[in-house]
Amino acid sequence: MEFLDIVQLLDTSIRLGTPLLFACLAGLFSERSGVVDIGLEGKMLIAAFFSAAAAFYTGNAWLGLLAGIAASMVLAVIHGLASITFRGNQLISGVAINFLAAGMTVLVAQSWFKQGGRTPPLTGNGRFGNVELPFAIGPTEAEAAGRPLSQMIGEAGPIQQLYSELISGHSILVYLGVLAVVATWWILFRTRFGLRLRAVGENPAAVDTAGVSVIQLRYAAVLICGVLCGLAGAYMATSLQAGFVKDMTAGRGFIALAALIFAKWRPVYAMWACLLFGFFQALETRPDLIEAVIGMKVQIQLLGALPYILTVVILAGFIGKAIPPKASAEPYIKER
Amino acid sequence: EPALIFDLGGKFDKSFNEAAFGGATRWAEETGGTFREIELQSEAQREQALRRFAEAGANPIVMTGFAFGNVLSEVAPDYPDTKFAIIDMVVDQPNVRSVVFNEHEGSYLVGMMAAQASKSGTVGFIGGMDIPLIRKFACGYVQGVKAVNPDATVIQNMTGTTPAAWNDPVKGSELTKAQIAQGADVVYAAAGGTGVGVLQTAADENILSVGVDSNQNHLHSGKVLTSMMKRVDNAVYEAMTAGVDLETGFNVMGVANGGIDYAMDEHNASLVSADMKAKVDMAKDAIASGELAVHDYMSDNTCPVE
Amino acid sequence: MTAPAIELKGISKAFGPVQANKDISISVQPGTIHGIIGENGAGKSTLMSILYGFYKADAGEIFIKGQKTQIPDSQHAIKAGIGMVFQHFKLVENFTVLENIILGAEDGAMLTTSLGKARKELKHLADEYGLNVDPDAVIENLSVGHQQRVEILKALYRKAEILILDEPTGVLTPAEADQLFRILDRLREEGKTIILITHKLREIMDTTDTVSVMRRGEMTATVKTSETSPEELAELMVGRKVLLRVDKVPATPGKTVLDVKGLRVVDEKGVERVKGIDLTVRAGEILGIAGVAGNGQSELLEVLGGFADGTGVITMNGTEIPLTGQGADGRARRDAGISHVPEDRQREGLIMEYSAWENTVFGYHRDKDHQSGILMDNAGIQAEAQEKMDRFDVRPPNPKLAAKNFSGGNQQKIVLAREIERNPDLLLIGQPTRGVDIGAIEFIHQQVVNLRDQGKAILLVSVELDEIMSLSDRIAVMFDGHIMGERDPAQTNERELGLLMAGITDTSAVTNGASEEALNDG
Amino acid sequence: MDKMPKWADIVLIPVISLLLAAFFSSLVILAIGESPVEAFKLMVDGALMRSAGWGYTLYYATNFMFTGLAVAVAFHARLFNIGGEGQAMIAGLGVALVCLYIPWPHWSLAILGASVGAALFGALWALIPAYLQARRGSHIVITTIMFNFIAAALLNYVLVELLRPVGAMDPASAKFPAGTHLPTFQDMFSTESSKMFRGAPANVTFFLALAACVFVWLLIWRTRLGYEIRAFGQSETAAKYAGISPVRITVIAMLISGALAGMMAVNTTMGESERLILNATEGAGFIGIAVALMGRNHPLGVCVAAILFGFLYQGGAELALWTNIPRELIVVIQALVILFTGALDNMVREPIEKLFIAMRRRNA
Ligand SMILES: Nc1ncnc2c1ncn2[C@@H]1O[C@H](COP(=O)(O)OP(=O)(O)OP(=O)(O)O)[C@@H](O)[C@H]1O
Ligand SMILES: Nc1ncnc2c1ncn2[C@@H]1O[C@H](COP(=O)(O)OP(=O)(O)OP(=O)(O)O)[C@@H](O)[C@H]1O
Ligand SMILES: [Mg+2]
Ligand SMILES: [Mg+2]
Repeated sequence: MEFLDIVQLLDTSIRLGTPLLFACLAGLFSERSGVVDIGLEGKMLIAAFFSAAAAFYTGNAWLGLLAGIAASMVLAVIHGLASITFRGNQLISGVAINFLAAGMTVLVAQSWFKQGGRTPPLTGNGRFGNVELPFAIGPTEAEAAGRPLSQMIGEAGPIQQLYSELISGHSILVYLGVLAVVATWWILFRTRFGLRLRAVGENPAAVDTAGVSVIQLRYAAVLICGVLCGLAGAYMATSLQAGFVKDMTAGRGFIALAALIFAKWRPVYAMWACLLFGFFQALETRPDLIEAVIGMKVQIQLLGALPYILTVVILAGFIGKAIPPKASAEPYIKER
Repeated sequence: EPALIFDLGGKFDKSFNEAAFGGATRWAEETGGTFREIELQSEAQREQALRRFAEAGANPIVMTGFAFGNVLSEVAPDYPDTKFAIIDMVVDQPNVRSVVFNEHEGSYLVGMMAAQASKSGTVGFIGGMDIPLIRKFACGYVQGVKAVNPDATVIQNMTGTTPAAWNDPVKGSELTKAQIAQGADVVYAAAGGTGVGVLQTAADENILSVGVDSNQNHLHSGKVLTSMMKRVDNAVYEAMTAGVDLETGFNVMGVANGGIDYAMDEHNASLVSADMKAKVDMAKDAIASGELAVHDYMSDNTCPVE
Repeated sequence: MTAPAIELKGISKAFGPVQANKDISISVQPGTIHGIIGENGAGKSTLMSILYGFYKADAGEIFIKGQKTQIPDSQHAIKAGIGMVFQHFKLVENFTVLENIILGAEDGAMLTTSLGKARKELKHLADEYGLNVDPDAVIENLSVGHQQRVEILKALYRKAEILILDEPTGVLTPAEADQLFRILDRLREEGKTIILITHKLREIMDTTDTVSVMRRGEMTATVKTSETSPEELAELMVGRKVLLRVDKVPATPGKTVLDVKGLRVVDEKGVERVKGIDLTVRAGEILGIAGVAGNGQSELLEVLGGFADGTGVITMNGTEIPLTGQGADGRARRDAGISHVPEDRQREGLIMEYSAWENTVFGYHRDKDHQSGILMDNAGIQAEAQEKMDRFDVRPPNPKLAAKNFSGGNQQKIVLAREIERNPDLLLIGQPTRGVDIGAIEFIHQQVVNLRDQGKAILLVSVELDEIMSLSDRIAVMFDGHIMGERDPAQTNERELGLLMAGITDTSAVTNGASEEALNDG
Repeated sequence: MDKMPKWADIVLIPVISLLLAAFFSSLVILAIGESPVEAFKLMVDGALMRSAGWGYTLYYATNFMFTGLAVAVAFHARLFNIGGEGQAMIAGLGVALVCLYIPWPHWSLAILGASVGAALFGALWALIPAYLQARRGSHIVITTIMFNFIAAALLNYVLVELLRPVGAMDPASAKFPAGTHLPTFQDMFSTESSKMFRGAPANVTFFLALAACVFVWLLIWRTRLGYEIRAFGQSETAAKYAGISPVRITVIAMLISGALAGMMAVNTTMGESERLILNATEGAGFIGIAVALMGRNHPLGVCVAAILFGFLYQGGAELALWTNIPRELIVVIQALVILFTGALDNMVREPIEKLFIAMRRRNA
């Protein structure tokens, strides 16, 4: 295995890790406030559809993003109603939301586009292009030189490879993802809102008696969760891909939840956890490298199950006991 | 009134169900007729759909997918006056027309095309769900590649092992990138909706791709080398046109009778030189005449080349 | 006369079918300490929670300093100058003291400025009232007493003029309680108004200016403290004459039933809770374990009851019983003749959703006499439950009612009926009368004494010194996982026990001041 | 004192919730340009007015009873088993092995053997998540979801590489031998003169499912184990006090749950397809959650809810046959049913409770 292989593998990990990261941070806000959300998957899915649909109609990826976020927030409000206002079972609400998104996206897509639950492919500004950082070798350079990009990168030095392949050339949303990690950390640990948010996930009664509304805080968290899931879904449909196909999130919302546990509900850990899970998924695309390393052919089925197996192994083995926010999954009930 | 039953993948699977739908639509448009259709959502509905349509007087009833084989052989005798057509499977009943395709032949042809278009000597194959049918595609493709360039490398990936593998464009896209990283400069996608991601990424990354089932050259004009066409649409169209007079029996659609072909149109004209085309057409004739036999993976579950 | 600091008029509050407060009116003068007493469940906490905006009243009006004030939530209460220390603290356990104090009262959106300001203010308050706590300590590492200080500081930080304390002394040592009352005195001198809820008549008599009595959701009387007596208050509370002391003959201890040697217990967090204790309990005697909550008594009971692991040697009737692994669970203990009335009946002793009859075999549900074939003998269990409930005067005597629908005292009677009727050799009994009203206390104490008189061994754990003193034949005091000493109830007093509970063994030599020093360092 | 009478809790509230779900479903149908009334009529006609329709409704209901019971049993121990899907998939393997490799003289013996195989394999697949939850605190919701994916991969491997007859297109096992074919309702109830349940897949397994309902009822409310499962589910601390081992109960409850989920494979694999196919579960594991919720985790409720969902499935198939409504409509309806009967339960419950309390006050 060469250096470039590793760089490429990590590059894929970043791309595949980004939707996980947005979803994971979404879950982080929600769970830190005491609302467990296994409906991340559904919110991502609906955001993916509406972002693709809006981007298709307007030809503008940013408008698509806004539409995706809005759609995701609608589901977030439903989850909020169920788990905050009506103090229902949060897991069940999440299951319902996942079903709702799976059904609604296809139903609406079929009714709008008549293409069997997919949007037409996005072109041009309907998608987020890739950002080329200064000094990096990118498509522009390749075109100028008239040679394939992969060849040019292959010939470059290791630092340049690292920079051009790994750091540069991602969608703007990927960089936004990194920014979101920093922002999450800052909000959580440096602002009044963050203090209250963390408190309400640990002991809502303490927040309530301190004169702060538990309901408002939790709704705020759930809405932020909606925004971040919207980003995750829009990234998938308008950046990783050029359009929506049914069930395109393919369980990523659940992997994000596992990453959240692995990250012990902390933003920076969350980034590493998502990169790790992204890496597992990246491995799946490179059976040749696995073969080269372990020296034998891996069953495709085993390969496909690898991210899930590793998730279980990590949850079971490597994190010790992850203690969730104390009040998570508990509706705040004052009067029985 | 004819009826069309789509397999579990759904009628817009960017694959053969969609092609079948295309054929039926063409028939409807040309004749002004109407047809009944259903997308199955569970295994138990296969028999149900067949019986309900038969009882409602639909004739002929066309279905796509090998999975109908078992059920049809049970149901067909109960409705001797109804004609059935099944695609991708052989059912031996007096009122059934079985249409099977030699996908390996078409894959062979596009394999040849890919090998000729490749500068790096490395080409890729991305399958959908890992089932024998897709291995059949892969095996034909590899044979075609090797026929042109015995030293060529073919990178093969399957998207997954669940039906979700037909609908995971993101993974298709990443697999494409991974194959590019390994040097592939032509990728053949036989992966339904996942293929959308493959073709998209190939276009984004400026390499060539090969479409499947229907003519997908137009999806990214100038970026799709060709498409392996499995004329399910023709099969359906013909069945519906024949109506109650549908000729029953065993029907192999291959290169010989135009049931399998590769696509040439204005979208890929610039990509395929006359030389390339000539070479592929020669092989096509050889297959048609029986001179050249492409190995069928399904015949013995093995592939002679890798 | 100035306007009352607080005036409540016609407050009513129902929780579903339970009428917790019924048309309550009360008025409290500024600069006084006003006591509220009443049986458990009388509605004291509810009333105060309404005043603090935690619950919304169904009807009624609130006047603060003569002004009619709407208090829809705690924010409004805080604005009106009200602070409250709840019976169950409302602290975020993994936050620091400082973070807890600024929560909800931050200055601006950035934390750093808030924290800086609060740190200064906190120092100022600490100096003024002698409320010392380390601002950077994490709450879960603090003792209950210190946690309570944080709650008081929270109120003072918010400039509370009116301070409500709901049963503040239940968890404190006598010395800590004394210190608390001194702080309250100081606050009163500054003109602050204090409402104090407590069950302890002595505290009412010692500290309050006026006192109100609540019963079954109603305010039955408000009197000047100087014009009443404990006996009168008790009668007002329960509605009949109450015996304030336990009737019992001296014990006649027999052979040793339980013998504990070198017992150590480490909790889940890896903290050693019981640090090597020795004790024996003989047949026909009650050994009382006194101590402030959280000094290892709970863990002692849990190990003996078989639901926590420990190390050491424990023999029961002469045979050693295992402390870990197989054979160290509650079932094995029951088989060995140990019954256990746990400290927390609602979380441990009962399944609240189960009906009373199901609860009467809880822990004994695998016994042969409760089975018919492979199924449980539900009819038999129900009939037996009815008998037990009648014998223990559980009200209402309906075995089909879910446990959660019984009042605290009656829930405790169900547990007692189950454990005592087993006729155990050893009864472990923790906080037998916590959350139980005076009438039921009388009954429960009588049952425990009866069991002793039948020659059974009893290990009693309670944080109520009164209870320990009146029930026990011997008293052991626990502090910080050690047994600080054993005393004969006839030859000791509350003051001596109180010092032991604070970890001070040399009870004769220590002066008042020194002991408080020790307490302050905590 | 209860807040309201029992019948209100188990009948009135679910019915109102269902009506709400139906109302919103109608809006969705309207929005895609179809008539809700027509759609509803089609569903009822197709699912309930013909014996064959019932044959399908009860076939699906059989699956949902098993998965619903599975979720319910786990729920009683406060465990959320989202893994019914994977457990049923692997259980199918158990059924296939039993049917393919043991020569059964008669179906009545075969169904017993297959049940054992299904239950065993299903339970086995639940064992690891259960153990990890009990011992390592790994969140069972996540692990069971992961095990669904892993099960799919494993089954695919087995079918493609091991059990598939050479030359077969289908990733499926060979047909089971005739000795294992279960009598369908058609076989059982048709007479010379009239064919009943023609072609419908409902079969004797339905009665097995009814038996399972009775079994679960006995287990949960009449046995020591059930007593302990419920006690553990209500309060872990109390369970510990009573000498009930949390590890043991977690594992046992999940084993029973997995076994029940697995039993549905008898219906699909042995009763319907008569061979092992890849996608035999078709989401029934997830529907089980809704079924358990609606049935209030009580076997009788589960039974009724399972039939309701069976009706939804069969009615949905009829819709797909005769209209252009996409099949995803049924998914949306399911979601709405879960939402209103489960998550938004209090939205309906609270006003009704208030109503009853007010009524009682007035009467008093
Ligand atoms: N959480 C609850 N949910 C429903 N009903 C309750 C609840 N708590 C108490 N009750 C009901 O309220 C009534 C009064 O309970 P409470 O605890 O006030 O009794 P109490 O006056 O303390 O009686 P006791 O003298 O037995 O302790 C009980 O009989 C019970 O039916
Ligand atoms: N949040 C609640 N939901 C329902 N019922 C409640 C709630 N809080 C209290 N109750 C009920 O209201 C009644 C009054 O309870 P409250 O806590 O005010 O009593 P209390 O006098 O403070 O008792 P204690 O001495 O135990 O503190 C009781 O019957 C109790 O069960
Ligand atoms: Mg109280
Ligand atoms: Mg009480």
